[in-house]
Amino acid sequence: MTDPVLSLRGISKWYGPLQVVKDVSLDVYPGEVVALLGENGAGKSTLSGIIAGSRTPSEGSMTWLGQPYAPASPREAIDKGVVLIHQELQLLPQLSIAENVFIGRWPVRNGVVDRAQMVRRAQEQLARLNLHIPASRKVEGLSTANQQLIEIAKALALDAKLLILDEPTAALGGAETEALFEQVRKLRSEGVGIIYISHRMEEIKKITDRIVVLRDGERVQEFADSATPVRTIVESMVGRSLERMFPALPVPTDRPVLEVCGLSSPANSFRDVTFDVKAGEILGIAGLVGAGRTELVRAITGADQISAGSVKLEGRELKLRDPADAIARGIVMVPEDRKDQGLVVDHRIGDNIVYANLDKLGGGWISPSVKRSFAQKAVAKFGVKGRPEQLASDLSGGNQQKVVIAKWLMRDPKVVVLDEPTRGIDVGARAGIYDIIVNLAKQGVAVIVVSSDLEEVLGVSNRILVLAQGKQAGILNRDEANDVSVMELATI
Amino acid sequence: HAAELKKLGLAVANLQANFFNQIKQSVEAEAKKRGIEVVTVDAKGDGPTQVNQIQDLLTQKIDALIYIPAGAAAATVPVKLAKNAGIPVVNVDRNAEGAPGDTFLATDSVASAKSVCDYILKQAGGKGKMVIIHGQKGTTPEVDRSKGCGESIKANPGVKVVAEQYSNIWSQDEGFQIMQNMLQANPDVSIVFAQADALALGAAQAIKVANPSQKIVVGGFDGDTAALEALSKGVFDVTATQQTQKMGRDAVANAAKLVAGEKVPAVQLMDATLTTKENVAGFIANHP
Amino acid sequence: MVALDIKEQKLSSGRWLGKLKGATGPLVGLLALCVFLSFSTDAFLSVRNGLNILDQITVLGIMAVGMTFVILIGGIDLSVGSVLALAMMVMGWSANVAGLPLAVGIVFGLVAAAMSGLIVGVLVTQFRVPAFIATLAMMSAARGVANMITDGQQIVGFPDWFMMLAIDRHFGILTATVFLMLVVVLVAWLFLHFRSEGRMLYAVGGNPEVARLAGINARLVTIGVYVVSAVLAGLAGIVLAARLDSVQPSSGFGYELDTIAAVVIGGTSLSGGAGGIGGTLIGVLIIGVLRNGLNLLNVSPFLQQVIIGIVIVLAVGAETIRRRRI
Amino acid sequence: MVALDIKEQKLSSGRWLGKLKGATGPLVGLLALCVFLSFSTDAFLSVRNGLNILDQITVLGIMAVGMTFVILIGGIDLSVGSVLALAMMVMGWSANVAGLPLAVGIVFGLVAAAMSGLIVGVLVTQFRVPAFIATLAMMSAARGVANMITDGQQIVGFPDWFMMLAIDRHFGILTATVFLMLVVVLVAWLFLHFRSEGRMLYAVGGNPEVARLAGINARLVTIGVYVVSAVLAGLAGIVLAARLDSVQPSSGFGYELDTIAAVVIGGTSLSGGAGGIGGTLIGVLIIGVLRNGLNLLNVSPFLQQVIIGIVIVLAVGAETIRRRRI
Ligand SMILES: Nc1ncnc2c1ncn2[C@@H]1O[C@H](COP(=O)(O)OP(=O)(O)OP(=O)(O)O)[C@@H](O)[C@H]1O
Ligand SMILES: Nc1ncnc2c1ncn2[C@@H]1O[C@H](COP(=O)(O)OP(=O)(O)OP(=O)(O)O)[C@@H](O)[C@H]1O
Ligand SMILES: [Mg+2]
Ligand SMILES: [Mg+2]
Repeated sequence: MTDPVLSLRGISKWYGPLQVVKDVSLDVYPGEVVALLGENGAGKSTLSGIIAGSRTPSEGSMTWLGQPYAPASPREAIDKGVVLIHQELQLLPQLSIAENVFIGRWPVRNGVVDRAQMVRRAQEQLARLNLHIPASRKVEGLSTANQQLIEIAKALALDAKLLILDEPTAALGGAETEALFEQVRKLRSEGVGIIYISHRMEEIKKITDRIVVLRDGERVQEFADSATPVRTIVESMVGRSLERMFPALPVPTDRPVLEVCGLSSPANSFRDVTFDVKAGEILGIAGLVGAGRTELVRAITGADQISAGSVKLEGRELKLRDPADAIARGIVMVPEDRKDQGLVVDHRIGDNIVYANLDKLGGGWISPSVKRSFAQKAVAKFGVKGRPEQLASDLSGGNQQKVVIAKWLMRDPKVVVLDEPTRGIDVGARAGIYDIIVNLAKQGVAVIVVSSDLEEVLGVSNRILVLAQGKQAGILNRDEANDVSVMELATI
Repeated sequence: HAAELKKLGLAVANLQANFFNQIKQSVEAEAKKRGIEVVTVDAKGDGPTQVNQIQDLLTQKIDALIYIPAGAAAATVPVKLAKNAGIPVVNVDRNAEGAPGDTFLATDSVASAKSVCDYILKQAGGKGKMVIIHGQKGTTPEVDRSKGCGESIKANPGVKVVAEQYSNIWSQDEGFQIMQNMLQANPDVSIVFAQADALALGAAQAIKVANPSQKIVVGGFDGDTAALEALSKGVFDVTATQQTQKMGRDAVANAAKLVAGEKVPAVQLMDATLTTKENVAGFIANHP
Repeated sequence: MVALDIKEQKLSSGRWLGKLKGATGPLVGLLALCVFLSFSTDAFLSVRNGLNILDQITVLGIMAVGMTFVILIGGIDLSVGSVLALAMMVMGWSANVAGLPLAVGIVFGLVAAAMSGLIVGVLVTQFRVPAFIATLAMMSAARGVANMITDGQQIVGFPDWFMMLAIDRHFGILTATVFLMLVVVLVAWLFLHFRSEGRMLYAVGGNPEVARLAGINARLVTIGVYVVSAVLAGLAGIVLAARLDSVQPSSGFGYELDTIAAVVIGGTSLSGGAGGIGGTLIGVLIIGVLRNGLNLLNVSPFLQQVIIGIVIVLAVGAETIRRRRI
Repeated sequence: MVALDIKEQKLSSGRWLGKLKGATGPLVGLLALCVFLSFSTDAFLSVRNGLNILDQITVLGIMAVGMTFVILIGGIDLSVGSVLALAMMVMGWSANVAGLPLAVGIVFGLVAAAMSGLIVGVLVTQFRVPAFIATLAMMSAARGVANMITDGQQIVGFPDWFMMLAIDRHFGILTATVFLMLVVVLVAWLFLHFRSEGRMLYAVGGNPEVARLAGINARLVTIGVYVVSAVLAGLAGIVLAARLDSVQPSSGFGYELDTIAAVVIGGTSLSGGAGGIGGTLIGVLIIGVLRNGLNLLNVSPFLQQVIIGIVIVLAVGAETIRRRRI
């Protein structure tokens, strides 16, 4: 066997008194895809950051192609050929796609940035991922999925010897994921070493050669064969056995809670959508990336304006000018982008929970102890690994997601909209979130789940609304819905 | 050839200062009486802004310029610009070294400051601890008034200057804070010379707050309208009233003469009248 | 900071310090300054000088409270100095020219201030004019109007009771104006900490979009904050009028920078969402003590400028150094 | 903006407008202002007045270029006015007191400015002092030092060639100082658009963390930008000295606000990452034309303040209204 590109020996990382990576050793060989698995907060992103020079390890050493390796800055790592696609989007919305793709290494001719060349080459990178947006366009305003693809293109444009992908597909749909895998396989065949982090087990099986499992910062197990049953892997991750993913769905009532009729958006991202959600029902919304699902649910929850149609709650028509109007009537939304829409990331977890519940706490004068115990309750109830007084930015991505869910469900809403609810959430916790969703329905809440994860929509919905390019392609009942029938509608 | 003054440019240093504002109002009143159009610009205390404004005045084809220099010291460029355009210049209050106006109207600050200090030192019996609240350090009025008062102090060996502080913008609020702190460090002060009425008013207010056991004599300078009223109520003791109304009238008259080609003296100093409670009534009724 | 809370919860005293957030460095700076001045000048450490300092920071203190709100929501208010002058002149004109009772004049002055705050708030929220520009414009316009009221002249001579507000030390300690400032500070602190609206300021400042999606009416909050800032600037103008027993349109010139400096020195972040009244109080005191102390030390005015610069950097930089050490 | 490039490549004229980013509203405002002034006053629309305006904006224009860089990276520089004075005084002192050749004095002045920029840059990057505080401190300290050089006195009397730089109109058109400003603006524009260092400013301003992860040395960029801003402020000081034929330590007082205003009016965002030199030029021209025009219109000084406020809001608000319509 060839020599490893990268070797880690005894890497540890402390944040204050907290040890989040414990004595991890790992070798990555050229031309292999290593899966790094673990629960939320297991230390995967931290370890990636250490390898890519954006964080410094507290202990341990690394070797790169046989040489000692201790990058002091991301620049040093990039120059050596270590490229990391971060879990959070790292784009500059004010700049063009092309400039983002080549950020910091813009092609230069005669001492001058060669824009034409830059756009051309960026376009080539986008094409590799089947993304056909003009590379000279600003990033601002692009959908999360597209931004994620640009983030990947950014990494592909670098001459990587080791590529780390930290949950690259969390915001992607099936087609985009497939395009990504094609590129990953190509790189693998070119001898690039790849570390792949994801919570989607079916992807892991498809693309990886070897699986390394982290638990509480420790390397607990390795599976050399990707044919290992998912069950075994998951058990190793969570340290206990996991019975099932999707709980049994409750039977919805006949009482419609939310009725949407002929809804259209001013920007035409969805048109003439009509559906209802009954009390105790879970309605899934499926569609390809860019189908307008997010826009639709934003309009229902007052975040965006509508140009035609009506939204009725319990038979009464709503005039939604602002999210506040929807929230006051019991309609809440867990947005798809937790960093920019769900959380004030540099504020405390407790504060974030309280911001959405000020009126629930009585409005007016609120004592700190009331706030603290409220936040404490939310954190405990939804299993957030963290304390209310911690900053949201100090949590792992999955736990941040739980905080967003917690802050909304503490309101006891009548209608809950969840846009990509399990984005970035580990398998174990995902089952927990599905339990939460089903329990909501059991209590008579009307639930809408938007997801790009087909298995998820199928597993958790009573009915599925499929959008195709902003048009309502159809509504499928649970018994008639399967991946084929949904995809057929979605690609009309 | 005898031309007529029809359009007069007035470049004021800073209208926020009462002294300049009074001159401006007097110039405008006098010009109105004579049927002359006045274009007024306010440099807000900034020299370069004033240069810009004088350029703009010249663009408007004024016949003469009344120039009250802004900034710590007078700039030469405005006069040069006007001379280049063949426009006569009447400097008021300050004159620039090397580029004087065709005539210069000002108060004899040194002599007037000396008479204010003479008065307060005499009131205090020629002895005691004294503090001085200067204007903005290094500016022409600050230097002249310090000089004049210094002469008076030299003649009174019984007087000891225990503290001197400088204001930045000649404001009443500064006068208050400076005096309050001075009283803290030197509670037994009995004489105060503040180089402007605003500073003196602030100082008087600080004294009132501190309510010291001894009598403190306060002298100011300028003869601001509000200060004169305060003086009449005994808020402070003495000031030197600059003849702002006369300065404004004279400035217009001199400008008219210069435009008509008449000769005027290069420097015309006037006295600031020592003003106390006794003679203040006349000044309030009719500011000189 | 917060990451360190576990340690701090053990040290029960550390907890209170923790409340000051980014202001611990400045607090240390303030204490160091006081200790230094106590040893280097006799006059500094006395009850009377302490009361003098309180007198001297009244105006700044009141304005800084409003500015804290504005900066907390991620805005900025350059118009406070001019609005102060406007309120003053409206009050003076109403009382001494229009002949209304002074109390009515005061109300008119505050209403004029509130109006200018409202205009700023509407420009910022409805017309999306950046706060910097909207308040810069208001700074110019309000000053112009203040000047036009009396053509640049000051107005003097108010009833004695008015002046006494700033002079009379009740129980030998507090003047009414200092008392007013303390009340404003206390109310603001309680508001920010215990009112739900107070928390809204933090949410809006932290991320306006998140706040909006959380059902907070960010526009209303923003307009409210600019109105409060303007009214407090107006109130500071009334206090200044009492203190000087006169009103002049040039008052408050350049105060905006002092006020913003006090808030930022006190650890409130210009990007919004972090900070508070406690820090602002420390910032105001640092500025007040520094000016008072340098005068007591009889430092020449030019050297004062240099020292002020250095001390400000030290007070704020101390925070960084402290954090690094832990 | 760039987003629109495809569409715009079709409309060949639209392309140039597109480059101005957020400044289209202000550009419309500027044009409207010029048209209005041309009709309402005879003196405005003339070559001489145009050249006067160029003269009058030289100092502001040069400083605004440096400020654009600073604001682009998400910083702010309050020290420019004081650094201008410092460079002036160092130059004047070297030439007229120390008796060195004036050219050497100019170099010393610029070096003094660069040093103060370096200090600010190091404070901001190494000691994490917020830019607002670091430059506020430098504003105070540099002013103090400028004053101490001559104990507050001005220095007059430079060689004739020096003054002529600001007066002599070569080919009857441009003075050397105006020419210098145009060169500074052009070079800055080319730098921002075509050098990769220029693009780095946008990256650092857009999100310093993203820039860092992309391997950009954000600290070095930041320090460089503050040095450039200070040197340009120093250069503006030299120009001002030529224009006034004297140097005074009180020069440039309050210029920081004018400069920031010009940049922000020109559409550069105070939160960094968006804007550019083209917009700044428009902002500077709006301020210059407005002041010139109001003087020509013979508007009384106090009313001028009100009008300036209103026009600034209109110029910037126009952008919002324009966007809403499209
Ligand atoms: N700056 C920080 N300060 C304190 N703790 C931190 C900080 N950053 C991360 N942590 C903690 O480190 C642990 C590991 O986080 P990390 O982001 O590496 O998890 P992860 O495995 O990537 O999880 P996820 O699947 O949710 O992305 C978490 O418990 C997190 O709370
Ligand atoms: N490639 C693109 N170019 C331009 N606009 C796009 C593109 N992709 C999406 N959009 C815009 O976004 C709208 C759909 O938004 P969005 O992608 O958020 O919908 P979604 O179905 O929720 O998909 P996602 O899975 O990304 O959330 C489209 O109607 C279109 O206006
Ligand atoms: Mg992670
Ligand atoms: Mg979506």
